[in-house]
Amino acid sequence: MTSTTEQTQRGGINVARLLMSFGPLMFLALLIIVFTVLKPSFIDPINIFNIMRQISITGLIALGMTFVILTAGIDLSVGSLLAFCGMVAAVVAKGGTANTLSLSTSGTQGFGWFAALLAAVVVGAIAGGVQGFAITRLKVPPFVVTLGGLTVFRGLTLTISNGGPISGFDASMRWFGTGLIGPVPVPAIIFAAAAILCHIVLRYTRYGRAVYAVGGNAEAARLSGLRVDRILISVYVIVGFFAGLAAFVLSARLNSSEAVAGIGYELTVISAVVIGGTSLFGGIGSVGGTVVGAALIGVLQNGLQFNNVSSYTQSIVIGLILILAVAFDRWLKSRVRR
Amino acid sequence: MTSTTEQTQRGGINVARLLMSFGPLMFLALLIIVFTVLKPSFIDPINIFNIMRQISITGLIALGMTFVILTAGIDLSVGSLLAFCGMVAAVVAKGGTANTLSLSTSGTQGFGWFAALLAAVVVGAIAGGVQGFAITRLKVPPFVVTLGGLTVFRGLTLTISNGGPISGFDASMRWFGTGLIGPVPVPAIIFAAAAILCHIVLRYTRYGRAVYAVGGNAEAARLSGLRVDRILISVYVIVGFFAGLAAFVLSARLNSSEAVAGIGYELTVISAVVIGGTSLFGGIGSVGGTVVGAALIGVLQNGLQFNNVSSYTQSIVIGLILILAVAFDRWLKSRVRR
Amino acid sequence: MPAEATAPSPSPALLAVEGVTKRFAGVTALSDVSLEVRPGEILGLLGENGAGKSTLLKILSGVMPPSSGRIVFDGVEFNPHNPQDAKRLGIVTIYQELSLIPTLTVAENIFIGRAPLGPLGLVSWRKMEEDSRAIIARVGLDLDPTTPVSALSVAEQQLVEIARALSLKSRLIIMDEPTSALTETEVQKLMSIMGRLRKDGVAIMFVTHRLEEASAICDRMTVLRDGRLAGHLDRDGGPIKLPKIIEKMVGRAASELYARPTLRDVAGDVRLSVRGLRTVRDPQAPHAIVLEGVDLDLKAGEILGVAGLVGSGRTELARAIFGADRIAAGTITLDGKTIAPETPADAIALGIGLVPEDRKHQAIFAALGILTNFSIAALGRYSNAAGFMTERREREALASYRKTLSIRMASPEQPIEGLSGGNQQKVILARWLARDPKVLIVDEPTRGVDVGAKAEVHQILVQLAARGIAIMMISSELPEVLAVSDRIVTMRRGRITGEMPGIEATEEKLMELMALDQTQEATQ
Amino acid sequence: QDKLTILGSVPSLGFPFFVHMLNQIKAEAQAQGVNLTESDGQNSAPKQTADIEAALVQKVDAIVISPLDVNALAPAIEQAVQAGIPVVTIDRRVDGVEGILAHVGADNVKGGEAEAQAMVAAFPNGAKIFHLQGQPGAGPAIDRNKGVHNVLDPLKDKYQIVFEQTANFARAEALSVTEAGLAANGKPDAIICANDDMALGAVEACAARNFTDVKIYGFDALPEALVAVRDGKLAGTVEQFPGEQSRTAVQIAVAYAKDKTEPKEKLVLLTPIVIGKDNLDKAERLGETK
Ligand SMILES: Nc1ncnc2c1ncn2[C@@H]1O[C@H](COP(=O)(O)OP(=O)(O)OP(=O)(O)O)[C@@H](O)[C@H]1O
Ligand SMILES: Nc1ncnc2c1ncn2[C@@H]1O[C@H](COP(=O)(O)OP(=O)(O)OP(=O)(O)O)[C@@H](O)[C@H]1O
Ligand SMILES: [Mg+2]
Ligand SMILES: [Mg+2]
Repeated sequence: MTSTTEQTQRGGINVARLLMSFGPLMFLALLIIVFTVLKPSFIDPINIFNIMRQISITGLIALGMTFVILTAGIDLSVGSLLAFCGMVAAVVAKGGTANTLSLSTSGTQGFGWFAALLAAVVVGAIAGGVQGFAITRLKVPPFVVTLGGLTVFRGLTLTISNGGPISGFDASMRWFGTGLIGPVPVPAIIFAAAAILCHIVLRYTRYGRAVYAVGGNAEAARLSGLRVDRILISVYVIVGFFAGLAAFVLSARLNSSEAVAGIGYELTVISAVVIGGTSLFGGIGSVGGTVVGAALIGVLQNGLQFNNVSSYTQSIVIGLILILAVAFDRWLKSRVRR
Repeated sequence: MTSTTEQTQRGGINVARLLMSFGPLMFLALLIIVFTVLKPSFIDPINIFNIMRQISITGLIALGMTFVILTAGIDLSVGSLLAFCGMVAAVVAKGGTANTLSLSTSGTQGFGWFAALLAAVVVGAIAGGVQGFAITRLKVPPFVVTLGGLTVFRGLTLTISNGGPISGFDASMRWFGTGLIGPVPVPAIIFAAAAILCHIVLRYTRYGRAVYAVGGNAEAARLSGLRVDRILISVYVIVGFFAGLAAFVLSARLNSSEAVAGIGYELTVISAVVIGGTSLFGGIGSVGGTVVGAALIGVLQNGLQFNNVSSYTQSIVIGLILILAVAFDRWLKSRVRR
Repeated sequence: MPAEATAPSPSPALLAVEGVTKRFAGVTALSDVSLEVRPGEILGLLGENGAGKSTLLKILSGVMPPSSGRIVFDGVEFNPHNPQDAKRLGIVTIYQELSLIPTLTVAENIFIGRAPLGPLGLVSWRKMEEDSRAIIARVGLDLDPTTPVSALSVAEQQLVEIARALSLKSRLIIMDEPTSALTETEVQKLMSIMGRLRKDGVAIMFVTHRLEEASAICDRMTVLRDGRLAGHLDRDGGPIKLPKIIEKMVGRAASELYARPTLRDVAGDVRLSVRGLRTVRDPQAPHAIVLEGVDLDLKAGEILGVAGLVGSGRTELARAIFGADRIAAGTITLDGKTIAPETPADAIALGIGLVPEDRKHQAIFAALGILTNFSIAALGRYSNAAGFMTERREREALASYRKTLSIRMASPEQPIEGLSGGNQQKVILARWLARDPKVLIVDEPTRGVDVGAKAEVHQILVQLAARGIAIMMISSELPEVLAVSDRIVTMRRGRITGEMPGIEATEEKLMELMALDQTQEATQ
Repeated sequence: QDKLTILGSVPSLGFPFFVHMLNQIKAEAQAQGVNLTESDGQNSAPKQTADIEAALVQKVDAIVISPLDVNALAPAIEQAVQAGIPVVTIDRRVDGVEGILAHVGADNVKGGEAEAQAMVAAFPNGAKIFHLQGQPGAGPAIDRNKGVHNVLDPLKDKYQIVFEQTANFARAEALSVTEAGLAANGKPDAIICANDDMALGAVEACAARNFTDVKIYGFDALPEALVAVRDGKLAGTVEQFPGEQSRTAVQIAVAYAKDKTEPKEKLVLLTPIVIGKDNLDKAERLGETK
């Protein structure tokens, strides 16, 4: 019976899906317990909400990245794209590229938060679409296209802002980064809502099925009548959209869009997806796993900082625990299979 | 007939192999011509030797990375491993972790360049082997293991040196970074020799062919009686060895081992390999391609700098040209085959 | 020694399997199986899809360990930990799922791990290519050995695997459905090679679902049913009779499972018409056959059999109609309207379906569940206007096909890679049945399907045709073509070389047309 | 052709501090009527070395450089000196290379000391302190950290650093790290940051918890930080006069390249100061804030 349950992992009922992310999830629980024992204030609601707010930025991008990696693709440009979209949002919000900070942060002459949000996600989606187009039409591997994108978008961002940040947004925009609904931070709510939406799309729609199929076997997908190129382009649009959304939230949170934002995010984001059990070779994975992966990284970083572990030691511990978490997952799966 | 020749790419005669790296190679030639027309001093031997010296560090690692990627693996830890090996080499060369620059660079109390070199490559190879072991035994994907390695080795490096650089090596060691043989820089010679060796190993030994087989289809390779795990471990040992060698050359060149050395190298190195035509899905690729890929990146950076292109524009141009170079290669291949 | 083994051993067993059991998660694939193989004999291993044949062979090859039981090879207990251990003892295996390395050339695949070395101990590419040319010639393959395997058709790959196995020093050769993609000619060649090996004292274990083949060549047979030993059969003077085999396999008296359905008088309109179809050379497979002007009509409600030797271009024809390959010239009309499908999606939208020949690479999503594999071509049918899957209907449909096709599976979520080959094929068939196409092209529809299921598949094809669907069936198995076709065309080198009503066709007549060369063709 | 060309090289144009530096170099070069070849070290010693090598091939007339790392760039600078090209270093001083024309700089260690001293002055009776460090291993991070500890370590009894973490010079990271610090240790009296970006991140974290009376110190005196100082969000930021450094360096380099005018001083050291609300007018970039 175990086996049958185990077999349902790639598309079964919720219990089975939980089992799938079992390894990382158990590891996450373990970490939380250890940190709480070390310092009970770790599970203070304040700190938990801190962690949720912290993982929301890379978490949002990781949701989009899950789609991409499910098709056996990759997107290295997300960090730069985040900076680019953030800068675009800032320009729209402030109505210009002035690097200088206006005296009063409330009175901006820009177009308001909605225009800024729209600009960020539309620019992100278009940028993603262009990359998807290059991947499918020019037949350049995703790794190369998005590596190119990584440097191109960073260059564009620096050009727009001339290297400096654009800062000072009005309160309505800042709410998306710093506001609370009840006790819960807005970014965490945005992330949770987006995660649920992505889960539904991947799990319960024909589009989601198609994404898995393309990643599972692109040739078979083509011969089964799927428009593989369109699906591939769409996943890069999705990750671009989420990079834009994350950029908006980050800018709102920091009250500033920086040209150096998001450097190295690609690795954090991809780690979250991969630790969550999504295969880099496509076709296997889930949104739930990605959320757990992102949470694992967030808890680990926060917990070590919480205990004021030296940054050198932090690096070592984080690296080892990431490997261990995945190793534990594999071991657990191999046990369940027997 | 063209087509048959083309087909031999994965194991045929040399002319065919050249054709294979045709796209990037032609693109490289094109770039050199353009830069020379823009500024004839570009092809001054001095500048050409500069370029060769510049690409030798990442180029050496890219040679090792070619082995790894041929097996459908990846190694993200190379930049950190470079820093780690460099620091180890410095400690051995100086006989301690003193961060300060000794006033006379000649009189060190350490163990000499040979011990330093040996330490660097042995530590690199062992570190690679440990990662390979985690990949094969713990069944953790290479991406995760080496991402863990990326942070672990950086943390170890910082711990050894307490964040600072270790500087000031004796002349015999510095020769490996700054010396000349005739007019040719020593690092370039080391790189060329290593490239030839790797080419021979991959193309003309059973081991090399086994690497291709494992990358082409690991399960089939296992069924054919190859020791897949051993081969997988070996490629991580090789890339670690080369990271150590590159670290030694870099430290010798800069007269200093820095804790922040090699940050972001993983992407440069993987780009060189991928632009050179090696598939991230394994089984297809060549050392020649990697050398051309590394040269392409080096020429591009040097040429743009040479023409005083603004740094932001450089990013944009480099990104676009990398994509174009690979697109051109794909287009050429689709044409040649007809 | 199991009691069933009746015949006295003429020589001591080379390999003895004693009470081997293999359990997978939830499934017991083998339970207490014993058998033995002697030097210089060909042992047939038979059984329905999922009976456990491949599992047993994989255990013998060191791919996986048994859960319990003992294996004795050459008088010594044998516990292989990996394929290399088996290889070292001279056990050579041809696996059911092709196990060549697609990115490497034919020559390299043949010499994998043992490339000939020249002076300095370096690989001698020239010698490797020359030797491999000779090796593949033995099985009748005439290919440039520097071709990458990814460019070969399934049949060619199968021949390369056979050639490789035969070139290894061996005492026991294990062949898991080596002939499933081959036509008569190649099979004959293989049989004669097997005969020669037998004379040299090599033992062979041979798995096939083509019982005639088994009957013709095997000295003895061991039959498995549901993972258990169903019994042993011995050649008693003459070849072992088919009904006897079938009875042992399915456990009941053998009715004539391979019944030729009564041929219907097909009077339907022409549904699909092809004129002057030419294809462009596929850059990935430069030596591949291109169509040289094919004319063909396919009527509603008929089953058109397409026969031809390996490389005759049947698959190319199917792919061209289906929009999977580019067309250079020619017209295709469907129900009187000219169509030009540029992608399979176009063709499918027009009502054309294709069951491809290369199941592993072109049909299944190995890691995905059976449910997803089943419904992928008919997502529109099992989703609502908002794009959400209507999973209940999807499951019900799968459940009904599971019954009609008797698909053996644990659950709809089970990854399809866990199914036996024959059961995978049935899921793929179900995928297309669920779309209810106007034209269904099936390329080797029963490759690897057991005799009972094969009859079921034939029955299904006949029923579909009766509903007015036009079916084009490509098969390398002439008895199959003869059994179900209303009309048969033969192909050679990208051309149609002949046509006849199914009722008039015989193997001899078809073979003659299939082998027809260009000059004869001109005079026809 | 008679127009001189100089190379202006900075560690990384990803940081506003160095963008300002290069802009000032550019402006002064224009004022002096010389061509400028720009170089962005992209946070990589080999890259900055390569830029110098390329400039040597092009035979620039002088080099003005802020080295990413004083040890790792020493060989390249030595090479330039040996090729007879005048080199003026800005901000970070390269020891052990003979023949550098001049150095114009404000020591990062001194800056760190100034920052800590400002904090000590604000809390004469002792304080509970958070310390946000820069990117591990990077030159300025090491030096600034050293300066802070030079001052605070002897005063350990009164001034406790209860939370000391790196935030990699980045604002977003500083925000998260400070949040964690606040949750773990409660409100501190002061937060010392190794650059302004991190200080501004810390400001956001404190603001979210309504800890508006925490004294936060930044480094670099960027315009955004100056506004924050004026608004009372930052207690202070360290001014190293990068613009003045840059312009002086270009003047020295061009004077020598034109007619071998030796600089009056080989070592121009500007003393870093902490800009607070009361001495905002001393800030170099006050004009850039509206
Ligand atoms: N890796 C596996 N995991 C789980 N179950 C498996 C696995 N491999 C085989 N099985 C199950 O074991 C049983 C025997 O399979 P096997 O492949 O040996 O059948 P077979 O006799 O070779 O069938 P066929 O004629 O279709 O090839 C089947 O029920 C199959 O589903
Ligand atoms: N999917 C494919 N991709 C590339 N080449 C192919 C493909 N399918 C077939 N070929 C090539 O086309 C040639 C003709 O084979 P094809 O499969 O069309 O013939 P066939 O008559 O269907 O015979 P069989 O299927 O028995 O090989 C083969 O030699 C093979 O190299
Ligand atoms: Mg089988
Ligand atoms: Mg075929």
